[in-house]
Amino acid sequence: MKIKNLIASGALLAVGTLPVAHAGATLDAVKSKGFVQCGVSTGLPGFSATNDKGEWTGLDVDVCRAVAAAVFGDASKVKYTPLTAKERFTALQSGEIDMLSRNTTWTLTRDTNLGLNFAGVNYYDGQGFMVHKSLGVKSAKELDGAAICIQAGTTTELNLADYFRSNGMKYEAITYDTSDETVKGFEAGRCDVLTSDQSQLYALRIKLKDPKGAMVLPEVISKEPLGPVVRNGDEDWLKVVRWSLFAMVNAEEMGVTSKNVDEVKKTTKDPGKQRLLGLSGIGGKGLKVGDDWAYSIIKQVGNYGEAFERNVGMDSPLKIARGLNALWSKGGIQYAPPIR
Amino acid sequence: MSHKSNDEAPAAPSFWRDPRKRQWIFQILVLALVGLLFAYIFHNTLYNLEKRGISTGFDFLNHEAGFNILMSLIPYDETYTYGRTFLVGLLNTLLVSAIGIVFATLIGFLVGVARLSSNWIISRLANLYIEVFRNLPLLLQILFWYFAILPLLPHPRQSIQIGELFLNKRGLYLPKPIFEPGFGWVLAALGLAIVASILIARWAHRRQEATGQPFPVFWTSLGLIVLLPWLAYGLAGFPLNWDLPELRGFNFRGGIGVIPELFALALALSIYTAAYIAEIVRSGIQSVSHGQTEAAYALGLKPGQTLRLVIIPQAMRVIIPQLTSQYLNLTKNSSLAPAIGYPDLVAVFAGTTLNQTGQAVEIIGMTMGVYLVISLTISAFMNWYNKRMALVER
Amino acid sequence: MAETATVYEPGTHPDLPPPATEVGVIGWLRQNLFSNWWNSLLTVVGLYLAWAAFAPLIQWAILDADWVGDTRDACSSGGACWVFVNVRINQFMYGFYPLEEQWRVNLTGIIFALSLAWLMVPRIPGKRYGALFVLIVFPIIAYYLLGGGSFGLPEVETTRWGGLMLTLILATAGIVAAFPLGILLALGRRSQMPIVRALSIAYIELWRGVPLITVLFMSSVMLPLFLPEGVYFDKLLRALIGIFMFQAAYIAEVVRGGLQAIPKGQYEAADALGLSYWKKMRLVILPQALKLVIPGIVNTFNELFKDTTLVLIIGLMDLLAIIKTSLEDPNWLGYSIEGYVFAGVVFWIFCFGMSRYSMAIERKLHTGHKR
Amino acid sequence: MSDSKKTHPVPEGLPAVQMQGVHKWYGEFHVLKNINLDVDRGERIVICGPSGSGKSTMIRCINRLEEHQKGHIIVDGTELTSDVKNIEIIRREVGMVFQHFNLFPHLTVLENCTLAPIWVRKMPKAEAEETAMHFLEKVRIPEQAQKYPGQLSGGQQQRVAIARSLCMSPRIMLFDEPTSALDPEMIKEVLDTMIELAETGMTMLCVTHEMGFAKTVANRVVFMDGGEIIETNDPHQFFDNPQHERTQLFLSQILQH
Repeated sequence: MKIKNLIASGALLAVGTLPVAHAGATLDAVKSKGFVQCGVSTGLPGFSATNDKGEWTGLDVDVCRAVAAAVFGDASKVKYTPLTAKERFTALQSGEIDMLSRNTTWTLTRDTNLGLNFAGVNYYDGQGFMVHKSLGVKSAKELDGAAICIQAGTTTELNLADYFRSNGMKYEAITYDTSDETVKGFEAGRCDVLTSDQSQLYALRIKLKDPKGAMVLPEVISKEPLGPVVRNGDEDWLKVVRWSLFAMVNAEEMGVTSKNVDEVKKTTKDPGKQRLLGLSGIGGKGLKVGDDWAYSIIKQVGNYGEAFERNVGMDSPLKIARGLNALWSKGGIQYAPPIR
Repeated sequence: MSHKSNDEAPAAPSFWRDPRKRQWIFQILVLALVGLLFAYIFHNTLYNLEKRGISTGFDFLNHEAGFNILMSLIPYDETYTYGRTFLVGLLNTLLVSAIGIVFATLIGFLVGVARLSSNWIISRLANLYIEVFRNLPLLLQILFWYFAILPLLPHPRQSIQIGELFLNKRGLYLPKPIFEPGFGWVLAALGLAIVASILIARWAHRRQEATGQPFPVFWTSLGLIVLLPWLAYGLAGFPLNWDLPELRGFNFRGGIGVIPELFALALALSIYTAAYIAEIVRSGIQSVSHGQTEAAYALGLKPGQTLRLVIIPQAMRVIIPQLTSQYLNLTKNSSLAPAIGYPDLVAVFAGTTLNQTGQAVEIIGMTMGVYLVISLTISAFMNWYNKRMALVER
Repeated sequence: MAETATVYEPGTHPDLPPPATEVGVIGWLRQNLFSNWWNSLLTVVGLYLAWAAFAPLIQWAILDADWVGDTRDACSSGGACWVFVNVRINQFMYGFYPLEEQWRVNLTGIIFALSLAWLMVPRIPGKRYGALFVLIVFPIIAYYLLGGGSFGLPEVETTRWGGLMLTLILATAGIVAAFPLGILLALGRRSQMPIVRALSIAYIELWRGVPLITVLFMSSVMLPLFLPEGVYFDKLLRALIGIFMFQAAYIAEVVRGGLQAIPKGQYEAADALGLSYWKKMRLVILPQALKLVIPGIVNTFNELFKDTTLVLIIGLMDLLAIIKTSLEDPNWLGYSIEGYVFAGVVFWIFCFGMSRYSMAIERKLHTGHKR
Repeated sequence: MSDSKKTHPVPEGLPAVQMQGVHKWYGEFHVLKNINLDVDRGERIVICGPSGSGKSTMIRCINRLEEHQKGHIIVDGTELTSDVKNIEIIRREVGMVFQHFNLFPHLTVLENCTLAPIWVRKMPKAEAEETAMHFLEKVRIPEQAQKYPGQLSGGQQQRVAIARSLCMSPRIMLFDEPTSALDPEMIKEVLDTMIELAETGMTMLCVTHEMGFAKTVANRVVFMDGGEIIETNDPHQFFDNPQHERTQLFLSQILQH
């Protein structure tokens, strides 16, 4: 039985080395397996959540779908891996997912130390505060001594501590694991204030029994540029993801929507739109995808503005204003390099 | 086992057929295999950590944490280090476990005895308690108690006030004693009273053995322990001040605050574990045969004496080992604290600190290590206890 | 001495009915509820407590509840809104498993239930084959049936698995996979070989000493670090590996209890028959020991079943997690109590059933062992 | 042995135990039917009968291990009612030996014997130990005093149980099948102890099938069947000339062995 044991343990080690991901050439790997494996949040209204049919929807999910549309011409060729904050980078590094689209803040450390590449910003966010209106507080500066409910996040606790320290104020932090508990704690009056990224504050607010009884304070205490992430050292794949995002922004800028894209494609004389839709110019060659890559994105996912309004904006229950996320031409900072 | 050699040792079997040698070879192989596995994991981990640019080592423990913790038994604010957060979390874990253990034991014994009550309603209710709380996931129960209790409490501005005691959604606020120099006398008096009580108890025990005369040890000791320190307190000129909780701005400041998270978690842990303890107590008591009770009654012992002198000493031998493992479970289960925001070890160290530093291997390793040490300590105690008890039984 | 109105010859005294206060409803009440003033007080307090606890619950959960409808507008009567659960029930049961493929889950469930019946109902013969089936054949069947991707079945990735189905899979697979290792560890712990024994003890104490939550953290965050670059396991599989390692230690202790309960004579008899160590264990000791540990195993399973709720912290969609996710749906905000109560009821039914079964077995074993 | 002060005074002229029209039911089952029995001081009564005839139940009623529902039981002039005080008084004066010994396994033999004197009679420990050793010598196992019951043989355990009861200086001893759980070679040592006890003039009620014992020590033999006392007789009359046909049948069955 010594030999049996040896064989068994050998088999164990062998099994451990079976499923090998293709580290260097994600694009090829994605093309050959026929879908994009996309890491998303386990549930964040407006960004990635499941509907009652079990489909993933949200702004982060739309980035995944856009990439699939660019690569395959079919936005549905995505498989989702719900990830917690702790797992997300390991999952990407280990090759479990091809891209991470999970409200991840672009920071220096992450961009340099973790072997990651940020492909762009699909939502400019910042940490803010929500209070009960009955408290009569109008500014975060009045919050000295408040009890604050925090949804545990990677930077939330630190930003909060920094803010109160720099303003010479004290606070009491109750850190919950998930948004559901955070909202309930806030609603039950455990704390005076709820802090989280602003986008989430709106999502959390609609979970209150009386959303109108709570208000978001004007202060934004941090910069949280959220965007999709890929592995370091894979330029081709980085560019596909990056330009999928840019295509959506460019499309909004040019006024091309999922509804009029076919019409535009047939009739447009605008060279910019022609280049966008792959009718002229470099098309998809540089990205190693089909020439109609941007067309597929716009047709199936929509432009950035559409995606925004549908998931988090006025067409959604969240009703977040465009704010920073408006196009540069409309007072925001969403800006994409030209497709040319 | 030992086989003393005769004139001639029996012919040694050939190498492969000597069971002892075969066993050793087998063991060495197993050991080598385990060693290989560890080496393999170690190698991979090092390689991966380096490749992915994840820092290693325990330097991070000296870095400034930069975040606040809701509750701490030792001085802490965001300028302290991660090492300190570890300690804060550990102490909070120990605190909630200790409270949970005390109350789980109390409730558990009560329900266990109620389960055996001759009163049908009481025994049914106890059974219902056991069946309901034992068969629901603990996580659900923790959430339930927390969110069931919170809405019942008033906002800080409408706190329930009893003397200088305040109760509201932020917790229970008690006056905090501030000791002034003369307070040492009070402590000394307390110590003296305790020592005196012990001596009296010994003396009373000897006297009862010698003459059969009982002595009211409990009341005498109680009197001593209460009166002596008071006397000293008065003589030293009342050297004690109170830091009273006071509503300032949003919340109470000063005093001692007991947060509702601690309360809810300890409550849920106690109620859940008590259901198991109740069953242990019931089976422990039932394991003592009815004949023991009858014999004690027949000798004229009263029901209370029977319980104390005959039933419980025997039942405890069945109960204690299982009880210990329930205590262990309770301690491990306190790791569900993050769900309701109680800052235990898992919440502040394996949670926030892990999120900040990303050093999963070290942090998870340290966290597991802590629980392991607790559990090994308790099982060492249990082995010692079992051995002691086994001697008595034989 | 009012008695003896009638005098009977010795041996002819008839059986008289007992006094009315001793039997029937009154006797029962007197004996069980009002035997003295203290007991009567307890009864009254107990009844009051029961009433205080259950009356509002029944009012909310049943009398005032809304049961049918499709939207939250159907919930207007102020009690529980079971419509929410009703609408989501499919997700709660199957997660995101595609509707048209759900028969596969059901089939797996039926096969499992039948094979369990094979093991559990004493009258059905061939328990050994049943055990082999459950431990070896069934996992393979379940793997292909649920996962698909071959035999003409479309693949369903594990990220779509969820709800009660996932809860059951995690608990069952955890136990089934851990069983063989658990037995080996138990044998190792009782082995005469010092190194083997030390390793077994180290393994068992190590895993039993840590909370499942840290094990799950480890398997989800650290496991990929332990493996060569580029190798990764499916997330569900990672969680299962963690549960498997953890559970093996618990099963080992349960099995050890069974091994210890086998009288020494059985070991000696087997030795005397000239059986080798493995034959002795396989043919004589384990069959007896494993029968003894069934209640322990069921209890372990029960614990694990409840503990699977922890996988939500590593992002797996078990029953509790999927209910929590569905609470995020903007269309159904504010019905979390209903969701949690539903989760509670489902868990309770399973756990209560299992604990009853284990108690019944225990009682049977107990009587069987009495001489 | 000098009785401690707290001993209940002996009421003169009364029988040790009086049972008058005692009935008992277990639920619907009528186990004791109209039991009338007076036991005089110093009298030794053997109770026999087929199993299930209510013998054990009857003597267990005497120290209230079982509760009777009708009739009167008066022990040493104190009537047994649900009054806890009376029960305490009676149990102090009535010793009992059980079929399964019921020694306390967590206490040594000596501790078993001193437990009740110390806690019930409030006897000084030294005195209690002295008493205990005295009775352990009487039952001829003083050398086992420091052992635990689990280390003794069945016969030794039963003798300890007898000594334990005697340490309370009871006026009445109840024996509930004291030898039926013993191996044959051990029966004799227990019976010898009981005979010696009888010779001291102790009031004894003994449920047993040991007919030799009955013939040697009993003043009266009580035969029970179906919850009734069928026949009460002098032992020689009882064995040689049973009055009732049920008694005859019973005797013929047990004497065949």
